[in-house]
Amino acid sequence: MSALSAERLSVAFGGVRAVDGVSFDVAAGIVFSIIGPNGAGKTTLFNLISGLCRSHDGGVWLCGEDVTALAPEDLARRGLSRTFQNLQIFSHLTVIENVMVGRHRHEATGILADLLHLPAVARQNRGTRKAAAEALGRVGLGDAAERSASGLAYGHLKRLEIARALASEPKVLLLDEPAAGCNPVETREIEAIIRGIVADGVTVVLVEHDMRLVMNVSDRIHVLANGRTLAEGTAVEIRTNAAVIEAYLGVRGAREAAGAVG
Amino acid sequence: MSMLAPLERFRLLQRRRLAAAGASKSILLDRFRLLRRRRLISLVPIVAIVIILPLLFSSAYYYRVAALVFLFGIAALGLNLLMGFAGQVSLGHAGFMGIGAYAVAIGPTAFGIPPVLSFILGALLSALVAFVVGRPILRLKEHYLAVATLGFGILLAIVFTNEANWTGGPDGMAVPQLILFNWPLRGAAVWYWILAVSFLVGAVIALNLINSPTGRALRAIHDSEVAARVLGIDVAQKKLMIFVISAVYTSIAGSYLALLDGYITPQISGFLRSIELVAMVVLGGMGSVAGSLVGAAVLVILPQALTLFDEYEHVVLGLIVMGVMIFLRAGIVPSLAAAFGGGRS
Amino acid sequence: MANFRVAAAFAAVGLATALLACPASAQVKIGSVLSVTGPASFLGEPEKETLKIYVDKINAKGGIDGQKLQLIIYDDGGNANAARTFATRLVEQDKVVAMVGGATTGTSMAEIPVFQDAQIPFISLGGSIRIIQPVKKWVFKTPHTDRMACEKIFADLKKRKLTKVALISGTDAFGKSMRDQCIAVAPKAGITIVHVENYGPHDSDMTPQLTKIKATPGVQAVINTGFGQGPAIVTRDYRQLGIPYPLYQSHGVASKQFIKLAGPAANGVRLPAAALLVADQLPDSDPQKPVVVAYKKTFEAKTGKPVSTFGGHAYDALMIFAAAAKRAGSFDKAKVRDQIEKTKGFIGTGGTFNMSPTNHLGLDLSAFRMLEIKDGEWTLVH
Amino acid sequence: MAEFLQFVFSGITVGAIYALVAIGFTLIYNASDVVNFAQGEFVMLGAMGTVFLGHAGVPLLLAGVVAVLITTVVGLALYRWAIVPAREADAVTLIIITIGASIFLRGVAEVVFDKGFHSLPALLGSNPIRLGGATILPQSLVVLAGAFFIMVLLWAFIDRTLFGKAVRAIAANRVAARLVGINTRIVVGASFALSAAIGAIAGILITPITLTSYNGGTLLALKGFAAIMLGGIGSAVGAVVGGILLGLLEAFAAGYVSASYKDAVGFLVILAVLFVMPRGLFGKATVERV
Repeated sequence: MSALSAERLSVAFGGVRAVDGVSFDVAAGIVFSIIGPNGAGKTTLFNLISGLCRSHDGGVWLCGEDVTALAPEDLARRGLSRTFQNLQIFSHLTVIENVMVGRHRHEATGILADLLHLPAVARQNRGTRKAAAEALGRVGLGDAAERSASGLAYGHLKRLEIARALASEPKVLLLDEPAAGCNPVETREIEAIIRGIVADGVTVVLVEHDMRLVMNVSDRIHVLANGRTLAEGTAVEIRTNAAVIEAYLGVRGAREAAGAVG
Repeated sequence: MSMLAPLERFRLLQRRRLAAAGASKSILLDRFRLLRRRRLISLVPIVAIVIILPLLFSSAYYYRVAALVFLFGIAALGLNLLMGFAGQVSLGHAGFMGIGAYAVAIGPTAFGIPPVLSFILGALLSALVAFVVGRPILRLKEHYLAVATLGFGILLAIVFTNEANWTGGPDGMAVPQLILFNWPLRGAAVWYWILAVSFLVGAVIALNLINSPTGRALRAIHDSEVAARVLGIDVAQKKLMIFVISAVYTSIAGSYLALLDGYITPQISGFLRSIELVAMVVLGGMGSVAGSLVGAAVLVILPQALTLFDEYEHVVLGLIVMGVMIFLRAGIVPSLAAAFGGGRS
Repeated sequence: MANFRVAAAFAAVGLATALLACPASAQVKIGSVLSVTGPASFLGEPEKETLKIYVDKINAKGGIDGQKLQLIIYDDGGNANAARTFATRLVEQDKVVAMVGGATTGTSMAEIPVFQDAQIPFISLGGSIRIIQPVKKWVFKTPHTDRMACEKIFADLKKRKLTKVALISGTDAFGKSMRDQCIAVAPKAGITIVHVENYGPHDSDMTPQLTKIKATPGVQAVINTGFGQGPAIVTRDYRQLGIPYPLYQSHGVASKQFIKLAGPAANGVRLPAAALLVADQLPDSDPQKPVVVAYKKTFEAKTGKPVSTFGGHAYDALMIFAAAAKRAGSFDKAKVRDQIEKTKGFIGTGGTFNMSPTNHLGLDLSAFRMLEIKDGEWTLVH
Repeated sequence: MAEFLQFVFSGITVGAIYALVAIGFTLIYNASDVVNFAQGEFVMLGAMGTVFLGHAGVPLLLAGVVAVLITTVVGLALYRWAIVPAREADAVTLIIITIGASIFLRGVAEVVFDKGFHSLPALLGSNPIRLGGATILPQSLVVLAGAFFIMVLLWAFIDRTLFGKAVRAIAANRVAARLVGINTRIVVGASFALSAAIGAIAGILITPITLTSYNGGTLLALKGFAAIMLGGIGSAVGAVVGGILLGLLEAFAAGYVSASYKDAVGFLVILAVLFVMPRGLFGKATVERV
């Protein structure tokens, strides 16, 4: 059974077809990358999948369940989580509190218990904090736990978003340009983080511009251009696909890609 | 009495927890750290002030002004939960003050409901009203939310003004005294203690909430609704919840005001009162519990101090409000805390 | 810890404020809480000016029994809660021996318990009869009640053989209260109220309401209860629509400002008001004439503004207190109170006051004169 | 029928007033995202300034011009001394600053002018125009024409001039606007000045109908604020349409429902419209980028 399937997803903004009939299938436990030039519709596709906007056509299935019309919060409860290209950090919270919010769907106390701080809440807070600290450790931010989130560097904020998404224990994790703005060293760290996530059995869907990272970690790659599917295949297949090289990588990119293969 | 119950329960729980934890030093230290993390420690200076202030009071006038500070502190705290933590503006919160106030006025006079029960019913009624109007109103954002809440507050003020058979109309109506166990609550000093303790209870509950799953979710919504949603937070439901809680705080403050003054007019729910509450929250510091009290203190005490300036009173008041917001733009408590301690508040 | 410092700073500010508020004088203090700003400022302003002028005058003449008065005035902005706080301040901090003024009914009602508890005489300037009925031991008032205004208007209507009237009233405290009183006393006076309309105190167009009155069959006269800008707009719109019936206004517009605002539309409007407005037209035989002429001259000379009956109420209240204190021979609160209650035949701007244990106002209908506006001037209706 | 027509006339009279006051909000909002709660005080300053200059013997036309100029300077001063120093502050803080400014301006007016009510003579006399059994004052039409005139001017100004382009650029992205060389301070400052001037002109035009006093601006601004929300904030057309709609609603509510609850009816309709169109009748939808 596939972890995530999309069928004929389409959406238009003011007459422009941002995503136009895109379908794909993500097997469980792999890294599935979506690439394409700027404006190809990658982030919009993520928004369609995570319920932030609605497709005019087709549908989305999560682990075999039809989740087409569901709101983001309901999708989250079914095990879909994501990060954002334009950071969506809770900047008034501390680093660890950001991640604790990620645990929300696993927290069970009612509002009255919360107001009176019943022992159950204290117990649960301890559990949440522990799980959040663990998630922070996995992205290498364990030391920053008590700092204010607004004080972190850009690259760390990217990781904080990953930790926050991880804390919700998703089955499928959508990462939107996790390595944007990272230097090569940081990018390699992100790569290691992604490998670690997949190793735990989480399915990763990745949108990323850093081709080296994409080629290194992806099991399958889906290429978009102008909102449509251009190609899909393994890293090797995509690197040698003439249409992809033509439309996306360009001449220089083609030489690089060829070099990387050779 | 009913207002004191949560505090009693809270103390009991604390004691029980302490007992269970044993008295070993390391555990106590741990407990202290937990307390600190729960920010209850920020209430210690307020408790100290509550106890020390009466030593400086030379007359009932001081008690009354201080009682009003705590009273509006409760209302501002309620609004702060909505504005400072959940990031939702309300320009109509005085409407809930009105509901609370008229509940303790109308309940006993028109229906023979005992004042204490009317007090509770008023809070419940506010919660109900907030629940009903909250869902559609809270779908709006920013200025549109502002005008919708503004309209809501004005609607209530119009009702209180026009339904003279119940409310006495614009001239207002007398409020029967609150009598607990044959002991009529009167005198500014009595109200000082009632309101100070009520504020502290409200502050404890607010701090509890802030550091609970619900509270974290609300603060998350403030910063990014989108991120909160994809993490599984039902944003609409959480906003509604805090709107209701906030309404209850404000309603309780309204009930207290009616009982304290023994007389109310529809001004209590007027537009200007709503604006005053917002100003208290923003002046004191959005998202700061102590700030709610400081904001209330500023706007309650200033008019008393500014009588010095006679006809220039409003000129000076306007200058002070602008000056505070320009130079302490995060609000008095957070800005000063950052300047002095570098710590967060 | 930062929080603590902030809290300490806040406490220090509070303390400093408290110290500032301490008074330092040994004169006899009388207090006043007036709505000098806010929606009722047109009441509070002349009241404040009057009190200041006449306290100075009393002091210039050596005070009362050789003791000078110190006047302490606070502005409540028309807010009942603020009024109560300032009343507490007058009693607890300033230790006043009496209170003159509470400008509106709402603020006066909120202040009453403070003075009742402290046992300090309180002469209110509020309009409603609720202030003195039921009688409260320490509370008096000087303005005519709105019920009296209704009765005066109804009496004039009867004289003109008009019995069916429409009411239009402001939803402010004054307008609403008088409307209710008029409805209550109408049957006794043999008047039928055939239609009732409202308008908001800040509305700028009342033609819809007046159109409905115009369309109501059988109306013979229209009464407008309200104060502030509303009645001026009602009067203007009334003429705009060409409604043919006589228009009555209330004593709430008894100042020159109304005539100025309504312009030519004001001509023909009738209203009950104190003799003060027509001081110069009173016959020399009128016992009130010297009092109102003197007050009018003094007020207009000192302020440069036309006199209004609102300031007159403050004058009456202050003078009733002064006379009572003189009779009591001391500023003992209980004795002064007893003497205020025994005020007999005191001629003020509002009429002749005859107080008693059951009547803490002491004015009768004769205090009101029926005025008509002709060519932009008040004239007496005979 | 005559009755209905009279309600329409009343609605137009009141609606034109709301529209004229509302339109003053748009420019400042467009340039700075600030809803200026002191806008009502601009209206009051224009009116009271004219009245008192007139009392001092200045010919009314000149008095009006001077009052508008003074108010413009006050608008600039508000920007320079209160908004600029706090420009990094968030929206609610800025709103409280403008509320502080409104308290301050009212306080000043209370001392400089007086606390009474005042009026100004109507521009075209006060003989009502009769039509189909109903009447309307010529001044109502003056106010209406003023609102439309300023609306067209503002629209042309924002859509057709370089300054307007700068305002729109700043509204879209302040930092980017600065980067391409737009002096945001001058543009936003000019917006405050112009909004103040529009407010003052509104004050002078409506005073023959509404009368004026030192604290008369607050409630007018409240209705103006409601009107721009109904019309959609930031749109000059929205402000005028919203204002006139609100006026008509209140007049019909007063005529056919209950005068006591006419303000309530107005707000209920605004709420209903916002539930269907969360950004008002003419508001532009914004897309949040994630």
